[in-house]
This record gives sequence, structure tokens and C-alpha cells, in this order.
Amino acid sequence: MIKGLFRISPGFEDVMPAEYKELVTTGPYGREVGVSDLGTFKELIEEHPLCAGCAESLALRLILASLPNPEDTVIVGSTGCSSLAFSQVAVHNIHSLFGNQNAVATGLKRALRLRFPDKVKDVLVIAGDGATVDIGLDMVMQSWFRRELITTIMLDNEVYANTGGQESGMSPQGAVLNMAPLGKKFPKVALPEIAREAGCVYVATISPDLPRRLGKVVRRAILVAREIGPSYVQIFCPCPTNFKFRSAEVLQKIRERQKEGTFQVREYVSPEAEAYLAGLEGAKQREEQ
Amino acid sequence: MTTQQVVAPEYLFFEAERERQFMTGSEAVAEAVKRANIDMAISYPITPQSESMHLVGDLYAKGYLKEYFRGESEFAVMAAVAGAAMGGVRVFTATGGPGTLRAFEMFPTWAGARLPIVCAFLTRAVNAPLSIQPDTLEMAFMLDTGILMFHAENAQDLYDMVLKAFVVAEQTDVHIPVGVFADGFFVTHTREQVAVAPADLKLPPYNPYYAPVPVMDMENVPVRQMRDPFVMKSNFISYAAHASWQQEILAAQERARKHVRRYLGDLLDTEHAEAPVLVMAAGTAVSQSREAVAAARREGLEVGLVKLKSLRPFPREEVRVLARQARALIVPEFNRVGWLSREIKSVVEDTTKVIDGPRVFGGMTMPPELILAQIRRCYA
Amino acid sequence: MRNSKTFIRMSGLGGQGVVTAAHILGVAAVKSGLKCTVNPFFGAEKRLAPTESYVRIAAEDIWERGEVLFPNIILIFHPHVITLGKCYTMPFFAGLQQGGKIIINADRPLDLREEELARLRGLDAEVYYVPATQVAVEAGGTALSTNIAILGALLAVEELVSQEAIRDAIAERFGGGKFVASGTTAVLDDVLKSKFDRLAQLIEKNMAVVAAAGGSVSQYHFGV
Amino acid sequence: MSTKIITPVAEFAELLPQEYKDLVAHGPYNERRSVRDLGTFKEIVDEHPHCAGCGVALAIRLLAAALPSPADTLIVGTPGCSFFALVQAALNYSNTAFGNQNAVASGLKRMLQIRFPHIHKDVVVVAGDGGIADIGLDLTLHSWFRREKITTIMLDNEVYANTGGQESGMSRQGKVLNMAPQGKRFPKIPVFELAKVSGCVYGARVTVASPHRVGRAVRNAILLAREFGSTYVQIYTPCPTNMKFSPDQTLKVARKAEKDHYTHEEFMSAEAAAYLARLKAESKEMRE
Amino acid sequence: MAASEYRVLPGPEGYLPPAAASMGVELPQRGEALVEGRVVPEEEAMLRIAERLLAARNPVFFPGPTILWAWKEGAAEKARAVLGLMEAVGARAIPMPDYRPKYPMINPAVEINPNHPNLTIWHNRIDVGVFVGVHCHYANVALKIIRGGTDCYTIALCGEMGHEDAMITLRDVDVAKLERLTEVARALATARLLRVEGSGAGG
Amino acid sequence: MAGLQREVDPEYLFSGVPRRQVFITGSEAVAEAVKRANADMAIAYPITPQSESMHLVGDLFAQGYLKDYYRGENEFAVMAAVHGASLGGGRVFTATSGPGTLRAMEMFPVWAGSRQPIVCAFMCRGVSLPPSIQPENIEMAMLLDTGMLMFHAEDAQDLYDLILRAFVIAEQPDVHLPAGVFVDGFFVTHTRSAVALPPDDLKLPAYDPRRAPVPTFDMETPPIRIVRDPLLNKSNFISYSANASWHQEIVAAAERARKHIRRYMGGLLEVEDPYAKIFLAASGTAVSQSREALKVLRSEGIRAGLIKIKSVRPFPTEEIVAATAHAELIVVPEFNIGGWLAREIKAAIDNNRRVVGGPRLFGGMTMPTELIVNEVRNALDWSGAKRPDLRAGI
Repeated sequence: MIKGLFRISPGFEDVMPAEYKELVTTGPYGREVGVSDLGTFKELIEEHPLCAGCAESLALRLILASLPNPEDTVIVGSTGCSSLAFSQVAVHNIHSLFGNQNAVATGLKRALRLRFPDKVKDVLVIAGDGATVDIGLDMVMQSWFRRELITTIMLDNEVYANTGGQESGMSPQGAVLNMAPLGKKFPKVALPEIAREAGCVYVATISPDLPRRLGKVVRRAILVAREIGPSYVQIFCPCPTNFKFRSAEVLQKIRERQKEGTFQVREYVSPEAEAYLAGLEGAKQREEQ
Repeated sequence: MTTQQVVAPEYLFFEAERERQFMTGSEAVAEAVKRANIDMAISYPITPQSESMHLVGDLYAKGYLKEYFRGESEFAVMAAVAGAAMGGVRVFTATGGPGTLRAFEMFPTWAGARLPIVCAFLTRAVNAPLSIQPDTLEMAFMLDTGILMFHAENAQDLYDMVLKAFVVAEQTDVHIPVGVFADGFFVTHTREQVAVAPADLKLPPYNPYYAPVPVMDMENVPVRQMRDPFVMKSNFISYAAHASWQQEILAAQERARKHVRRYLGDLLDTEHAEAPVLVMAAGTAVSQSREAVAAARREGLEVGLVKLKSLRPFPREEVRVLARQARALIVPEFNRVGWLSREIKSVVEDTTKVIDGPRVFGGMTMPPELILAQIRRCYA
Repeated sequence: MRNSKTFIRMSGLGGQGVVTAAHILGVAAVKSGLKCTVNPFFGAEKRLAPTESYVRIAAEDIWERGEVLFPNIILIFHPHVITLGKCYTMPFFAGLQQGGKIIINADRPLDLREEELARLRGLDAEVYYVPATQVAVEAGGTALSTNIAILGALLAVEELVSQEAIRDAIAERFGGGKFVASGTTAVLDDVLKSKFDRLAQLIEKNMAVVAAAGGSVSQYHFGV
Repeated sequence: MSTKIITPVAEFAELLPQEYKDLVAHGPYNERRSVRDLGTFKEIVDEHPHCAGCGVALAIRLLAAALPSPADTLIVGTPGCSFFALVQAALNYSNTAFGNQNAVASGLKRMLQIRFPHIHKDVVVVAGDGGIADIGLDLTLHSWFRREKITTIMLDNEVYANTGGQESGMSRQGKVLNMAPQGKRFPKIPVFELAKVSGCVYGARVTVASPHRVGRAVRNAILLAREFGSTYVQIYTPCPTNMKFSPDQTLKVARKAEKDHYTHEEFMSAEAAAYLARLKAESKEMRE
Repeated sequence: MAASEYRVLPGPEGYLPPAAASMGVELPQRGEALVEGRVVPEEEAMLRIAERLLAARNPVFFPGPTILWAWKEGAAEKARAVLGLMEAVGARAIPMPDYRPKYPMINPAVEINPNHPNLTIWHNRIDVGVFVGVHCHYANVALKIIRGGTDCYTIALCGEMGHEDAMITLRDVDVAKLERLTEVARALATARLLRVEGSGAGG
Repeated sequence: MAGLQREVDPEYLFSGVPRRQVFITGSEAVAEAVKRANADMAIAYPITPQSESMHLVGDLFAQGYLKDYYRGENEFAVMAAVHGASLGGGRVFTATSGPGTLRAMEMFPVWAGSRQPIVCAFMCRGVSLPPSIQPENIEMAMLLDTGMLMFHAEDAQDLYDLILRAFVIAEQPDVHLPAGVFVDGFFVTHTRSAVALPPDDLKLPAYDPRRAPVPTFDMETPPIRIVRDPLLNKSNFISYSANASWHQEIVAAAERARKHIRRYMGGLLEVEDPYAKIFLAASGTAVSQSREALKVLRSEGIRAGLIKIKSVRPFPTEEIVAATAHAELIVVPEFNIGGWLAREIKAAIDNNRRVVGGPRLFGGMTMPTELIVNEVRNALDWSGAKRPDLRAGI
């Protein structure tokens, strides 16, 4: 972001709505803030229309709080619940179509690299499980094969939630959902494993149950995608509406699944990415000391 | 790579001295791209388009473009091109037939997102049955996607239209995609003489900040900006916003008329427009018609020719005026459904003047004799 | 409806250089100040599949494109086009205009059926044969120059363009990276180029083929 | 199939073209044939228009000879070089839109299961690398995720050959091809490894340099697909035309690849292995 | 082509009025402007704008992102010029800081949004509204909706090629043009004042 | 439950048996049709406003009415899988909508070209961009030339009836083409209305693949050497003309469908008050809106008739020419910006100055009766100076 992009023209300060004034004075652009600073700065996401208790909304809030450089981040989304909040997000973001997010991100990333060769522009894909693993799988994987320098985040609520609760490739085997009236016939697609085979240098599974860890994972995923290669983060976001549990039970649900072993927090870092991150994180630690 | 100098579009199109070269339509595409100051192109193979995008790849290797790659499918390519355009660069791609249909959902999306992408559609038959041969059926599907549609008669047109398409598409009051259509093989693989401007000239670069919508680069306002939002809540105001948005795309097509007139000469060309019998065609059918018209006139039959260059926007007033004084309009086409004659009938007042056909398809050549026979029947 | 235009149909088998011959002739015509369009007809076919290519040459503008349905010259690159029907334009002289010419790559006159001869006579057609492949091997050192031999025969029968123009066209075709062909044709180009040490040799040999072929053309004499 | 459909009506038997008479008399429908028997029976693939030395044509001939029951085999393909021979095959063959083969096969297999619940109808996808790994990857992987009982065979010539030699996802890194004028920027797509993590019960990577291995892999894959789910065979089929080597070098190129980047590999689930062992024991028993 | 007879007038025109461009209204050439769908010299349009604004009961400017933010060279200068014009005609500003559809509702007292501009116009009873600094696409989307559902007289001061769906549009509006418009407005205001005073003196 | 159904003649199921009225949504009407259609298989992919229909079809599968059903990975894959299933010789059903239709676009001409009697319900909605899930039928404009039969349902009753009839018409050996049953999303899919249904223990006779004009793809039907969708793409005249002839056959098959449409659907269109000088001509939900407008017009003393177009492909060209022979004004209200129906009608009749294309509503907007009435009133005072055909809106 160019300097001054976020300065109100003199004379218009008074008429600017409050939320914008807050973004200008206490927003996260150009500042070192993270998940642990939530509550001390104006967040990038404004009020949104997601259901109460929605784990995706929680994940989104955490992701947005973890962006290493929100002032130079462009997000590509896809149709589904996750996109409903995006028009309220204070970074440039693209919706486009259902499933084409990684192809759009490919073109965008390359275009921004052409136009701003001396700047890092982080291109981040945030989409649901249907968009990532079903309808958009080819484009997701090909962006990995091509080693596009983008980060792909899946908000995995294990269901097509926005269209009314249909089984997706990420639904657990046996789950009875719309369009799987006799229960899902095949296991959850092993996308983290696929991501690794397909060329991602950083792969992690996480949930909003562990906010700081999530923040770190997102940050690492974005950093490695600047230099080393594509990264993939799968965030488990159980859906109270379609799986019919109370919205207050979301985090409990995550813990139950963790206990069952059907959701695990994992991280894979390629040796090259490991070295790169160690360099960055070491430098940061030294700085702090 | 030749060092190129940026010149005004008008100079490149109308003033710079041209050299005639013997080339295929595919090469004409590349000659246009070479002078278009394009940042990026994305390709996917499909006959009869592949050669064009190979040559664009060669231009990239020589440094005329800054980025180029092969995508994984036509849908993905059209999506990636959209992403690039949203990022503020000038982009080009090409496809044809089944590729057009595979990517179909992206075309209304390009238009709705106000992206000035230029895509060459090197048309071919669509399955089933499988055929790689020329046929313009895909154009029928594209008429209501919101994109501008120019139809090239030959390699010369293809060269000119691809270049001019960028200039028309990028006007602030237009800023919607342009499809430049040319009949596969009949144009792409036919070698003929094409007059091209010097290779050391190129169009001015695209400036994304003149766009009627913000570029997605976090370098311009507003920062809270989604391309493009859900205007889909269940309430009247959001329906009205959606409707107004759609009208705006249609309005952008309307505004393109004056730019098409300026750069392409007009939306249609005429020869002997005063004749009582007119052959009205687009694309390769125009070339076949020229032969038939010339032969008919040698026989003393008074017949004229109307070449439709822009199909979107459609030259409806121009066609209506021409039809008023004509006795018969013959519409030869390279497709089974006759979409052009349907378009013409829907704008002329007396549809009985419109004579459908000849129509050939599936790769068949249209012998000028068929058109000539139709002309003779009008005088029988 | 035609006027002083030469419409040529070339029929042969995939790999014989039918498309390339059309290209060279077309370039030569343009270099001679004539108007020309060249139309290869091109499917998803491979070597030895029937292939056709079309050239239109005239002093005035030529607009129509696509197949030449009514040729006044037909070039047959392989006897199988006629003897085995390796062609989809049947019979091989379909559409030939009155007084048209046919040149066949054959060592000796092919046995044509009586009704075919009758129709050719009816058209007042001139039919020629030339051992093009043999000439190509003998004068050019490779059967890949068969197409050039056919062009040599054509010039001997009808001087559409000069030998010099053909030489320039060959030089342009094989000299630079400019030519755009379908993938397979491009590959064959490389094979052909690999048979000669340098471009000058390739041109020289091929011009020898043109000359030799011109001297090897014979006309059929079918009695009335 | 019922042998009736290749039993000519007696009155018309003489009218049939020779190749059909051969098929009726010496075709592979009634008794088991394999790659080893090539030359002793009328093959189901007739003459085809592939280039000389075409690795794809060779692989098709081998796999056609290896089908465990050609009489009940249906092949689904996709546009590309592979269809030149397959359209001549004496079994039902379909190709429609580029890349949709595994979805078509899924629907077809399920419908045949409905209509012929007591017959194994082998639905086999035979397609090129572009069709499977690029444009059709989503549909390929999803048929595996769903454990469709179909066999997918990739004829990998490492290029879009039919459209004139463009780089494909399966092309090797660095290779200069059309649409990759500066060389391919990324490695071959690891489809074989993806098959492992996407639910295939059997996978084999082979080259046309080892015909018997191709035959075994195809047979295993089809037999296992009947019982357990998706199976995958990836065959290296070098392309002399686009890779510009002499047509007589195809096997040499394949042999070299087998040592180099195309080593033979096979995986199978435990139950698949047990099943194959049982089949082997049974056939041994029968022979004894 | 014959000039369109379609008139771009304040609404409410109806449920879904057509885009003026689709009715044959064309954007002005350089040096020209559109008043109610007709091409006029720019000076004339400036005068009409000044008249409208000065006669308005509640004139409101809708400054958009490109002048609300000092994001590029010249933006703050242009903003200052707009503020000068507002002052000259006695108008206030309600900003359009972005284009996202805000649901369930915006606060119509403090902002306007292109997807549902009428909420702000109705709420504030705006009789003359001026678009400035809004990206053309979003201005056009909003202008049609306003014409459909309100009686607000719309004016578009466009940095690019203008807007057919505004009742008056200027094109290529830069600081100089804004200052010229301000002058016109001031002169007109003075003249009116004089006229009022003059008539007072006479009566 | 499913096992207790008995096969009856289509005629009996359609009109020979008493019906009972139920109050259901359009989505439920789809399921009621599929329940009685004796379909073998259905494949689903979620998209609003289609999802509910395919959920209910899934429930029918769970209850045994269908033999297979699954969720595919995207619309293109679903349409390809349905294509495969139909090759295999069974009766298949699917549904989609708006962007889904466009995502799968390439498959529709493939179905037609492969002569497959697939029935697909299209719950029409806006296509991108901007995204909208709301009703409008611009996607129909894009499908007009795919070779499919296209029927446009006015309401839930039509939707029920047309789906069942679509199977019967599509499967005629002389037709054997896919049929799209189109309906305006939400306005029909989510609207509850009275629908008359025959008993649910009856179903259509099973599909007999042996009567198809192309061999079934099952290695049980000669010839064994069969390619569905062959490559008619050799570079030669013979293969071009074969390709052309094949295309003509698709067009011809749609022509042959006319008589079956007349038989099972009672005609390609319906005309009310055939001697009126003014007509409202419409299809889909616009017909219902027009019915209301007619009442208003009549109450004002303006006599107007109604032309309801049920079959869009084949298009009732002759019927419209006949129905409008004496008409002086034909107003065509539509739910899309392109005005494809007006274009079709203008191209079909002579002196098309009589045709006024409008009102046109889109983006989810409802079409108030008043707009249609106004369109008629304005047209009656039309001076000739206006250009109504240019008008995208009212």
C-alpha cells in the first residue's frame, strides 16, 4: 500500500463515518499486531451476517488479525458462507465464481508481481471446503503444481453450508446430510496429504480453538508463500447450523473431534521452508531481545 | 526483441505506414499482440487456436510480454485472466468451440466485473459429434453474455480487430471485455496478405486507474472493496441494485458504439447499399459473399453487400435503415441455427424480406455459387 | 463465375508435404506480385492419412476461402490417391473446370477406367504424369522433396510463377523461424532440415528437383 | 456380453467383412487372452492412423490384449491422440468432452451395475496425460475419492500431442514445448502418488518397454476395480513426433525412462493383495 | 444517428427505469456536457448546476473514495476544490466511503451507498445530490436507482467521461473546472442576491 | 413403498386417473414427478435455488424409488456423469441452475448430439456477475441453440406435469433428445401452491434402451464396434458433410418432437381469446403475471388475449404466426435483460413492429401487474417517435 493511501482528505474528516476514522487511527495497517493484540486495534472485519456461533466467522477474524502485512494483502474468496463476510473486510478482496479462486489468485498474483516488482503483495485465498476440494480442486492443485506463490486457506466446516447443508468431499464418512441421504459413502478427502504431494511447502491443519497457534500458522503460511512456494492451511470450523448443535458448543465440538482423532492439529514444513522460517523467526527473536 | 516505441492508437491504426506480409490468421493474431503492449497472456491448447497462442508464447520468450503460462483448462485460464485483469494489467487469451463452452461461466463474469479483457475466439464446431472444423455456433451462445463481439472476415481484420479491441475495451465508459471472433481454419490457417504496422510501434500501456471500478492492488481507494459483492439479499433494494448493475453493462455496450465507429470505421460496412437485394453476413461468409456479389453484378444483377463487423453492440439502426429500402436480405451463415438471420429479423420491420441461408456447417465450405443461386432466385 | 483465377487442389497423403507445397507456391505467387490465398485442410490426422491443400492465385483480389470445389488445376501427390481411393474427393477430378489440368505423381500412366477417361475427355482435360518421388530421390537426395518435384512439374505445365520466385519461397520457408505450421508439420520441417548441411544446399538441391521434374513431365494421350 | 451379439445371423454371415469374420472366429471374447498371446488371435484394435513408432498406439494394443474380459469391457476416453486407435476397437468406446472421462465412467459404471447386477461390466478409462492430469484432474480425483469401481489408465506421452505438442502437467521440468517457450517451470504432476492418497486400491507405473508388465498391471487393475474400488495404471508412451526422436527409438526411449524417471512401481491395499494372491492360487489349482 | 428524444429527468420514474444509454443518450464530447439527456456546451451546464444547487432546499454532495482519501497526488487538492464549491452553494456532504452493500442497513444519516442510495436520499430528504469522486461504474449503478425511486435531482461531476443517468453531468472534471464552477456559482449567487436586494430596494 | 408402484401407460398417468390436490412448493413438485417417473438414477450438485429439489430426489433414493444417486463434484462433472449413466441405457434425472448451467455448458450440446433422452430441470436464476441467487431466465437465451428440447413451466403444476411428460417425449425413438424443463427459481421452486397429483403408486413404464435410435453402450447391443460421439473431423468434404448431416438430424429430431408435444402437452403453446387484437405473449412466471394483467386490462375495457409459450424448443413458429395473424399489438414481458423471447417472436412473425418487448425485469425483481398494463397502455399511445425495442426496462 502506498504511503498515505489511508489518509482522509483534509476537510472531510468530520463527515467520514466512525468506523473509517477508527481504521485510520487504530487500524492494523503498517503495524505489528496479531491475534494476541485483538481488542487493542480496529479489526479489518466489520459486522457480518454469519450465523451465531459460526466457527468460520471466528476463524476469519483470527486470520485477518494475523496478516503480516494487511496493507499489502489481497484476498480471493469463493462462493459460500465464507464469502458472506467479505464485503465487510477492509482489504481488497475478490469474489469471482464458485471454485475458481486459485486460478483467479494465480492471475492476480502474477499481475501484481508485474506491476509492483519491488513490493511484496500477499495473495491469500480463503474459501470453504466445497469450493476447495470439490468444484475447485483442479484449480487449487494446479496452482500448487505450478508453485504459485499464494496461500490457500480452507475453512472446513465439512458441509455445503450456504446452500443448505449438503455433503461435501470434506464431510466425515457416514454423515447423513442433504444429497447423502444414506450417509456419506467415502472418507474425508485427505487434502493435507494431497497438498504435500502436490508441491505445497507448508501445510497445516488447525482450528479456531487454538487462536494463537492459528495466528502463527497463518502468518507462517503467508511468509513462506512470499519466497518459497505455495502453502495450505486447513482450518476446522464445525457448523452448528447444519450439524445441529448449539452455537455455544463449537469449541467443545472441536475438542471432542480432537479426542476422537478425527481432527488433528498438524504442521508440515518442507526443509527449505523450515530454513526460511527459522531465518525470519530467528531474526525477529533477536530483534526482540 | 525490437525496441518498441509507444504511439497513439490513431497513429498505429491509421497513419503508420503498413507493410504487406503473407501470413496465416494465427500469425496475424501474434502480429497484433506484438504491437498491443500486453502485459500478460495465458494459454490452453485447442485446435484451431493453438498456433496463435504458441506464437504469443514466442513473443513472451522474446520479451514482448512480461508473463505467460499454460493454464489447466479453459475455465481456469479464463478465471486466471480475470484475476490478472483485476490486478490491473492488460491481458490477452484465445480459445474456440468446446473451449468457449468449457469456460462459459466466465464470460458474463468478465462483463459484470468490468474487465477489459480481449479474447480471440477462433471458432469451431462444438460436440457432439466431435469436430475441430469451422462453425460459428458458439457465437449464438455468447450473444447475451454482455461482452462486445467483433467478427473478423479474414486475417487482416483479425490483426486490426485484436489491436483495436484493446482500445475500445479500455475506454473508461466501456471497460468491458471484447471477443474478437474469427472462423477457425478459414481464417486461422489460411495464408493471405496482411498489411501490418511497423513492429517497433506499440499501443500506450493500460492505465488501471482510469477504470470505472477500483483495481485490486491495495494501492487505490477504497480499501474496503470487494470484486464483486453479493448484491443478493432477499429484498427489493438489492434486486434493484443487481438490475441496475446489469443495465450498466448493457449501457457500456451502447457507449462502445461511438468508439467502434471511431476505430473500426463503423459497426458495418456496405457496398452498393442502394441495391434492392443485399447479402448481409459476418465473418468468412462475407468473403464468400463478395465473390457471389461480384459474379452477380457481372451478370447484371443489382445486388449489394453488408458486412457486419460488430455483433455486440448490434448495428440495429443501421440494419433497419438498410432493410427499409431493400427488397430482400440474404443471410448466409456458417452454423446450423442461423443466429445472424434471427438477429436481423428481430430488428428489421418486415421479416419476410429476410432470406435464411445458405447455411453450411460441420466444416463445410460455402461455395459462392450457393449464394449466387440465392441472388438469382431473388430476380427470378 | 470465375475470372482469370487459378484454383488449385493438391491431394496427397499426410507427410508428403502437401501443405508445404501450397505454402511455397503461395509465397512465390505473392513475391511475383499476384494475389493469393492458401488454405490447408487440416484435421486431426496423422502421417499417411489423406490430406488436401488449396491455393487460389489471381491478378485481382480473391475473397473466398475454404476448399476449392471447382479447381482448374489438380495436383495428385501419390498414385494411391487414385488407385486406392486415398482421398475423400472422389473421383480425383471431381469439380475440375472445363479445360483443366491434372498432374499425377506416377512413374507411368495409371490405368484409368474407361468412364473416367470419357469424362476427362468431356472436360477437355489435360492430364500429365511425373515420377516426382523418383525425381526427388535422384535429384534431391530425399523423398521428402516430392512436393517440390510436383511444383516443378506444375511450372513446366503452367508457368504460374517463375523458378526464381520458387527459390525465394523455399529459402524463406526453410531459412527462418517465421513459418507457422501445425505441430506435426513443424516436426517434419526439422527432419528435412536435418538432411542438409546448410540452407544453401537445401535450396540448391530443391531447385535441382524443380528443374529435373520439369523435364520429366509427360502428357497422357487418350484417344478420342 | 452375451455371445449372441457377435454371432452373425446365419443368412448374413457371408456378407460380413473379413475383419468381422475374424473377430467372430478368432476374437478374444470367448477365451482368455493376454499380451503373451499377441499374434495368435484377432485383436480388438484394428488398423489405426497413429504416427509410426507411436507409444500410445503400442500401449493401446497391449492393454486391449490384457483386458480380462473384453466381452464385457467398455472404454471411456477423451479427445487426444489415444482416440485414434480406440475408435477402431471392437468394443464399446466413448469420448465426449475433453477431460470429463472419469465422470462419464462413474455414471456409466453405476448404470451398468443397476442394469446388469450379476455381470461384471468393466468400465475402463483410457486417456492421455492432458485429459487426466490437467483439464480432468478434479473429475479424476473425485472418482477416486468416491471409490468408483473403475480403472483409470493414463497413456502418458508427456505432451499435448494431438493439438501439436504443447507442454502438459505431465511434461518434464525444463522441457521446451509449445506454450512453454522457456521450458516447463514445474515438475511432472505426481498423479501416481496422488492416486495413493486419493483412495485408489491399486496403482502401477509402467512403460511400454515392458509389455508383460503393462499387461499384468492392466489386468490386476481391472480385476481389483470390480471388487474394491478405483485403480490406476500410468503407462509411459513416448511420442516420437513431438519429442522428435526417430520412430524406431520408441522402445529405447521407454527403456531408458524406466531406469531413469519412470521406474516401475506398484502399490495395492492389503485386501487387494490378498485377493490377487487368492486368484493366483486358484488359477494355479485349476492348472494343476 | 439521430439524437435521442429520451429525457433524463428527476423521478420517481418507476420500478426499473432503463439506462439512459440504452435509450440512445450518448455521453458528451470534450468541452460539452449533458443536461437532462441533451448535449450542451460545458459553460451552459455549469450555469444550470449552479442554478439547481442554489435553488435547492437541501443540496448534498456525495464525495466518493477518490477524493475522500488523500491517496494520490492531487486528491487532497481536488477535495479542497469540492469543499470550496460546497461552500459557495451552501451544500453539505454525506460521504460514499466505499461500495460494499451494507446489510441489514447503513446509517443513512451519515453515509450513502451505491447499492441502496435511496435510503440516504429519503432519510435526509435530499432534493439535489452531487456525485463526485465516485468510480464511474458505481455512480452509474446508483444514479439509475435514484432516478427510479426518488425525485432527487442528480448531478455528476466526473473526472472521466460523464454519466448519462445524471440529470446534469460534466466530464473531465479537475481542480480548474471545479474552481470555474465555483466561480459561476458565486457569480450567480451574487447576481441573485443583487436581484433580491435590487428588487427590495425598488419595492 | 417404492416396490408397490405399478407401471401404467403414460396417457393413463397423465389424464386417465383422478388427481388429488396438494399444497406444495415447486421443489416438492419436482420430487413428485420424479417419484412417478420410474427413473433409475439421479446425480446432484448443490446450488440455490435448485438444492431442495435434489435433496428430495435424494430422499426418494433412500426410500427406494431410484436405484442410484450421489453428489458429484461440480456441475460439469454431474452433467458428464449423467451423460455416462444415460449411455449405459437407463433413465436419468438431474437439475441445476444459473451459474451451474453455465459451468456445465459444454455438456448440453453433447447430450443432444449423442441423442440422449436426459431430463434436466433448470431452476433459472441470475448468472454472475455480480452474483445473484435470484430469479431471472437469461440462461435460457444461452441454451436456445444447444439442440435440447426446452419446456418452460409457468408454475408448480406445470413443473410436475412437464417433467413427467419430458421423459415420455424425450424418449420417443424418433426424438431421443435431452429435454430441459425450465422454471423461474424462487417464483416457482420456493412458492407453495395447489398442485393436482395422481396416486403415487403409479409410475411410467421403464425406459427401453433397445428402442433408441443409437446403440446402447453396454456390450450387449450390436454392433460392438461403436463409438458414441465419433470423430467426424477428418479434413475432407465427406466428413464435413457427415457432421453437417448429423447436426441436421438433431434439428430434425426436435422437429419430430412437435407431434409428441402436441399429444402429451396439448400443444406447444396455449392461446386465450384467439380473436383479440392485443396479445400478451410470455413463458414461465411471466405468464402468471400476464394473467393478472389481463384482468386489469379487461376491467378497463381493453380486450387482450394471452399466448402462453410452453415449448421454447422446438419453437412454435407456425402456431405464433397463426395466433397473431390478426393481432395489432403483441407485448412480451420477460424476466431477463436480453429479451430473448421477444427476439424469437420478432424473428418468427412478419411485420414485427407489432411486437413490444417489455416489461423486462431481472436481478430478482418481481414483475408487478401494473408494469405490463402500462406497457400495453403506452404502446397503444405509441407515436412512432419512441424506440420501444431499445428499452431494457419498462
